[in-house]
Amino acid sequence: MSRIGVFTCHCGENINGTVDCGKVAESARGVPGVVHSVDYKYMCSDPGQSLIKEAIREHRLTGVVVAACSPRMHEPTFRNAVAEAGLNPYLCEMANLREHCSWVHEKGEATTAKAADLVRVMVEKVKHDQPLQPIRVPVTKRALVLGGGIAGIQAALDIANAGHKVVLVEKSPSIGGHMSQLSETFPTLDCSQCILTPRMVEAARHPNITLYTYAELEKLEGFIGNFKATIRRKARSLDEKLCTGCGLCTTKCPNKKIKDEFNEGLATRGAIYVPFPQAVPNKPVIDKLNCTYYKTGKCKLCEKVCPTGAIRFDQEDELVTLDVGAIVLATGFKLMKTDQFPEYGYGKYKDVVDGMQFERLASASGPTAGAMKRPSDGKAPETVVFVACSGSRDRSKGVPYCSKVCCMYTAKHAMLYKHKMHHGKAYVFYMDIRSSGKDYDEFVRRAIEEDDVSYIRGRVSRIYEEDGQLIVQGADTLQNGRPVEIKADLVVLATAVQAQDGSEALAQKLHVSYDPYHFFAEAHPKLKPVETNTAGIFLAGACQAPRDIPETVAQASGAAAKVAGLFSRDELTREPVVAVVNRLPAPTFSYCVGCFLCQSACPYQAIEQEQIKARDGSVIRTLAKVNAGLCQGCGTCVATCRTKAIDIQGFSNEQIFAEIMTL
Amino acid sequence: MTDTFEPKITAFVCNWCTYAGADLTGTSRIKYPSNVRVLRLPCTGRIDFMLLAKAFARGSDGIIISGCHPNDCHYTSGNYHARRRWMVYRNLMDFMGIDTSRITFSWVSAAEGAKWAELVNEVTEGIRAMGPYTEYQELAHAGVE
Amino acid sequence: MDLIEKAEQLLQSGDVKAVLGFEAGTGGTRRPAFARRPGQARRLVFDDACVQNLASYVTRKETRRLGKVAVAARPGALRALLQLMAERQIQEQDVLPLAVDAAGQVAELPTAQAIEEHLALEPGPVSARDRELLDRLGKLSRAERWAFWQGELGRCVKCYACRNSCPMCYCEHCTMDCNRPQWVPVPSHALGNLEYHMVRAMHLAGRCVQCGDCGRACPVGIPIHLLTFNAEETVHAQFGQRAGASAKLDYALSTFRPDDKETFIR
Amino acid sequence: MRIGYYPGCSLLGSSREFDESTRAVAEAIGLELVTVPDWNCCGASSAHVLDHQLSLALPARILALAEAAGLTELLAPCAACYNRLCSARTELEADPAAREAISRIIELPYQGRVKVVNILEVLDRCQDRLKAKATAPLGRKVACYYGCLLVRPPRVVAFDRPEDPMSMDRLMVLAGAEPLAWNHKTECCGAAFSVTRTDLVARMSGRIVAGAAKAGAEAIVVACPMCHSNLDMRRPECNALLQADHQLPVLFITQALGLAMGLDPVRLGLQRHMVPALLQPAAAGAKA
Repeated sequence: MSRIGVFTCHCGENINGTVDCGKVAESARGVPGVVHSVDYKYMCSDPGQSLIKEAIREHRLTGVVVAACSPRMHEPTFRNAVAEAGLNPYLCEMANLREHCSWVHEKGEATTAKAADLVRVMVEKVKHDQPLQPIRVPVTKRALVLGGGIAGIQAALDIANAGHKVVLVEKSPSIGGHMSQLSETFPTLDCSQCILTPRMVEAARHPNITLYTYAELEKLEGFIGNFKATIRRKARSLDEKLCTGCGLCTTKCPNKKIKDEFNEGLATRGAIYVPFPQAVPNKPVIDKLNCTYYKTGKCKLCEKVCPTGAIRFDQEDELVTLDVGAIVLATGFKLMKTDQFPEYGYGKYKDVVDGMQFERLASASGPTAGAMKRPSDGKAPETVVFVACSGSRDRSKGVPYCSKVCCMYTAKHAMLYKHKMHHGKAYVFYMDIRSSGKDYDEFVRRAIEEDDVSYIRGRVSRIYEEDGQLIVQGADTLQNGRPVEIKADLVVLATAVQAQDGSEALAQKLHVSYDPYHFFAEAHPKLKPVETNTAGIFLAGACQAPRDIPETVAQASGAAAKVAGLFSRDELTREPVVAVVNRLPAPTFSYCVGCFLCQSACPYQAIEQEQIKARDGSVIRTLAKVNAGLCQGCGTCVATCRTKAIDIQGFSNEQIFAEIMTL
Repeated sequence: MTDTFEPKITAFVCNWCTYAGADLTGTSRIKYPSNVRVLRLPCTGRIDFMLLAKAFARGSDGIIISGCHPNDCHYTSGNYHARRRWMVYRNLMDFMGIDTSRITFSWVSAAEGAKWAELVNEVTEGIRAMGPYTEYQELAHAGVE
Repeated sequence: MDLIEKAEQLLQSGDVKAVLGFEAGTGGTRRPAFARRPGQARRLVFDDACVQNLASYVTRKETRRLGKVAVAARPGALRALLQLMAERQIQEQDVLPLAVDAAGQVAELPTAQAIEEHLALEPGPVSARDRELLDRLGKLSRAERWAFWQGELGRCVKCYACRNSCPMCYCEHCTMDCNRPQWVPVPSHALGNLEYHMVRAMHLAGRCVQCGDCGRACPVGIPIHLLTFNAEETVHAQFGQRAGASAKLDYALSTFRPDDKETFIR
Repeated sequence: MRIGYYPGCSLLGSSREFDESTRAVAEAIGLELVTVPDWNCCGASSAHVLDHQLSLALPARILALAEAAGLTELLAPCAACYNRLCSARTELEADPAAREAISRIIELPYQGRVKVVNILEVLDRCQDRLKAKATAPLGRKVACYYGCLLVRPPRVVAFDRPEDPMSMDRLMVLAGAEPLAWNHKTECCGAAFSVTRTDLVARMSGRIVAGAAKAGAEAIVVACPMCHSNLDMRRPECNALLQADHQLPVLFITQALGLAMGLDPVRLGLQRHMVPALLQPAAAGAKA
């Protein structure tokens, strides 16, 4: 016979304002099985909680219903309290009198009546609650970091320094990511590579870090603490052990006209190449699509010149399978290309470049060795127009969100330009200046006041070429939309930051959700910014949303801290809200008939087969079995099971049935 | 008569989207009729069609089923399975003469507090106009003493 | 070779432990019969009066104990056998389906593939008469359909003949037998009957091979097969598959397409 | 082929040659134009700035009449008419209440069944017939000028690429002309300011004329009466402002095609222009 205690919370006036809590407590006393029912001002307060604890001991309660706010708010609070009083926490349920009743209905009889109903429903549920034990799963203390940009590097280093093994996977031939392409960084204007390359080297040298460059995630199975990741190591066509990185091959490659990704197509490279001088690892890779040998079967010049005979044309992709306990997603972003802008010439004007291309033009390691030369004819641009919000905050043709970094890097670009060409003229078209960050606004002011960059508040409506110049037409909205026309030598579009190509596919591979723009979604916008909705997978950097370097690094360290926290235990406990296939004594064994139609219903491949064997080892029955580690407790299998052999703890058939029957 | 009739409405909602959405309705203090009783389940995929039959048998005049929008399921695909189930279920129930217009299916995300209020308003109004689901309730009482 | 000769041969050679077919029942009816020795094969008959879906016997313990069984199967039974394979209740080597053509000649269908190919030649499962019935009911108003089914189900006595005759109702523990919770009230009153037939139809949606045996088995002549037919037709219309078409069929209600088209969810 | 025809006021007045050439070309390619009976003003540039309901009612009546006449498509050669008809149609499509209200006002049932099309759309469809008839290739470099009303706003007109339309260029290729890539395809010509702020128009249209000339165009081809008057009628003002003497003629797309089909220049109304238009194909050597 159940002995239920009901505790009705006033939540100050939040509930009691529209619901007569006294009446609710009173009516609860009338419900069969309820032996104790009180109301109190703040149940979640210490005195409130001790009220519950005392009652549990005093009345030997077998179940507790707290009628207060949403269980999504305080269920953990009260379950802990109950546990402290020695009752199984899963024998405590909450009736949502606040969010679902007092806050949404007018004061009155009906509302109080509903509150009483909600309590009765929960009392019936509690009667059918089973004491549950949290699920314990072992933790593999090795992390997988996807993406070798600053986010991935930072996360990897922090985890490694916390004493755990890390595998850092980067899809391109070198780590470093976008940051390695930047010239200088706001708001301090320190050289990007100067601060990044030491980190890259540290990551490569770190005893706890295994580096897989030119590699991608092929497949992921398993669950938090127990993932099994398959990594595809793409063939470099090179024996990395033999290669000394002398670079002779790269100089000898006859094929020189290939657009250089690192320089954003503003320079060319050979078919065998090292992405950039400071690349880590500093080993070349053969670009099979463009290599003469792979295309025609002839050449092999690199093989001939290689002093150590490291070239391997027959090398094949290698699949590596790893057990990892946690994953950090740091796959970064991509920049919208200039060909997305018909009104700016569909990318057909050489001297209309995007922000990243300008970084290369301004970079000492870039195609112009840092000298200001425009792509079309190498002329030094006397007038440069910078267009912020190119594609960002543009519902009609671009993306609705703010790309966040453009305001700052545009100011930086204008500054860099002015520093290199003092007499030159720099204009910035902007919508608003978003420079919230330490020393950020000061930075922008400096561009405007000290480096005399002309800021024009308005959009650029059209850009076209005339007599080797770019005619930029726009409006100055601070002068009643007065039309502005500028003859520029170079135009820099601060194009929108977008999710990396293939993000959607990757998200589906990992079972993490993503927003309409394919940025990965955090588990909670405020309170779980680095977690995903898949336990054990964390986010760092611009793969979640546009981010600048400081934020990215901070978030990467945050993700690393989460991983370290996870790894601080040998096993972790999970909510026991999971599905279970019933087991019964022979000869029945289970209601399960082994049709396994539930298997395809499970989003987590958690339903396995178990063979019931006779003494002689012969198989009597093959039954479904739920892997509690994989099961996330959605209960889809429960609804598909005809024999009701599968049930889900915490939302069992009996519980839900009982709830309905009290309606 | 019907204007004094207060329908009994049962809502089966998933914990991650619609239940959270309904919480948001509360925190935003948006008002809606008190006729609805919300039953919380982990996912729309968990909603066994028998639960609906039971709700009607217990005298619900209307039913709301709501969960995460396609693509947003916390469990990635529970709502897709649910959707298929309801596609077949609705046709079958209609074929058996059950008044499927009394069952409202909806996607309400955790961010759509206002939509939840709207939904409850519309359904309550609709059912109030339809009147009690007498034919089914009589059935439920027939032979059950 | 006709059925009797084939049966004798199979039993002689020991390829099968029994041949499941029909024998003459009372008053020109036909009833299922197991021939376990060559001598018994002579009892077997196969004509248009042999309508029952013998696949429902294949999953019975008693049959399983016999070992491999040959089954004189009509298309309905063949579809059922394929569906049973899809649901892992039997395996190819457990049964040897025998298809009997108009001339009485027998063909062995030793593999799932053979069955699938044979069925491909058969007409669609729903008879013109049933199709007409479904359409007629479909045209009625909702209230009329309610009245119709109330009238029909009012006669149901919950004898479960429909369940027992169904080759896909092989579960040892049926929802009907479930009492914690008691999903469906036991007595055959209006609600109990309605809920029973709801459950039956929903549980067979995407699994019903549309043999119609449930309807034939009903002692009070309720056309209950129309319920599962309706569910199956929806599945076919919406998801483009029919139960019993293949031994590797995915269950329509535990798979999905992100672009499944529905019109009623707000 | 049969299609509804709404000339609108311009085509009866300042731009008669657009009407004439449209009819001539239509006839030549066997396209029957059914004029909407009892048509009224579309509201053009004034109605929508004065009275929103009026700006819906006027086009709605035209469309309702076309509907009543059993037409499914309505050709409005004038870009302004085209734009107004489309806007009204789009708005009424989205708002059943407004639809009823308007139906009451115009005392005609409006169902919104008639699709509105512009001249380029229609001609684009008749490419094969045009190709067959275009026997006298123009052999001229032309600048196709679309203006703003034909392609914008995209969600309303949903025609061609708003920033860089190509349909007219395609047609000119058919006509044996060489459409140039130039920069002012969709710049504003100054439109209705033609009368009130001629100075502005001179500046804006002047830029377009100059741009076309610079690109090496021998003629500008348009599909909008407003654009035409500004580029043609206002040429003296433009030239004065530019301190140049741009004489390149401005042809309606239908005139250009008519010429390419060897139709009589007078039937095409070429003599009506302010800036003398080339009266016969380059083949004949003559030049304006």
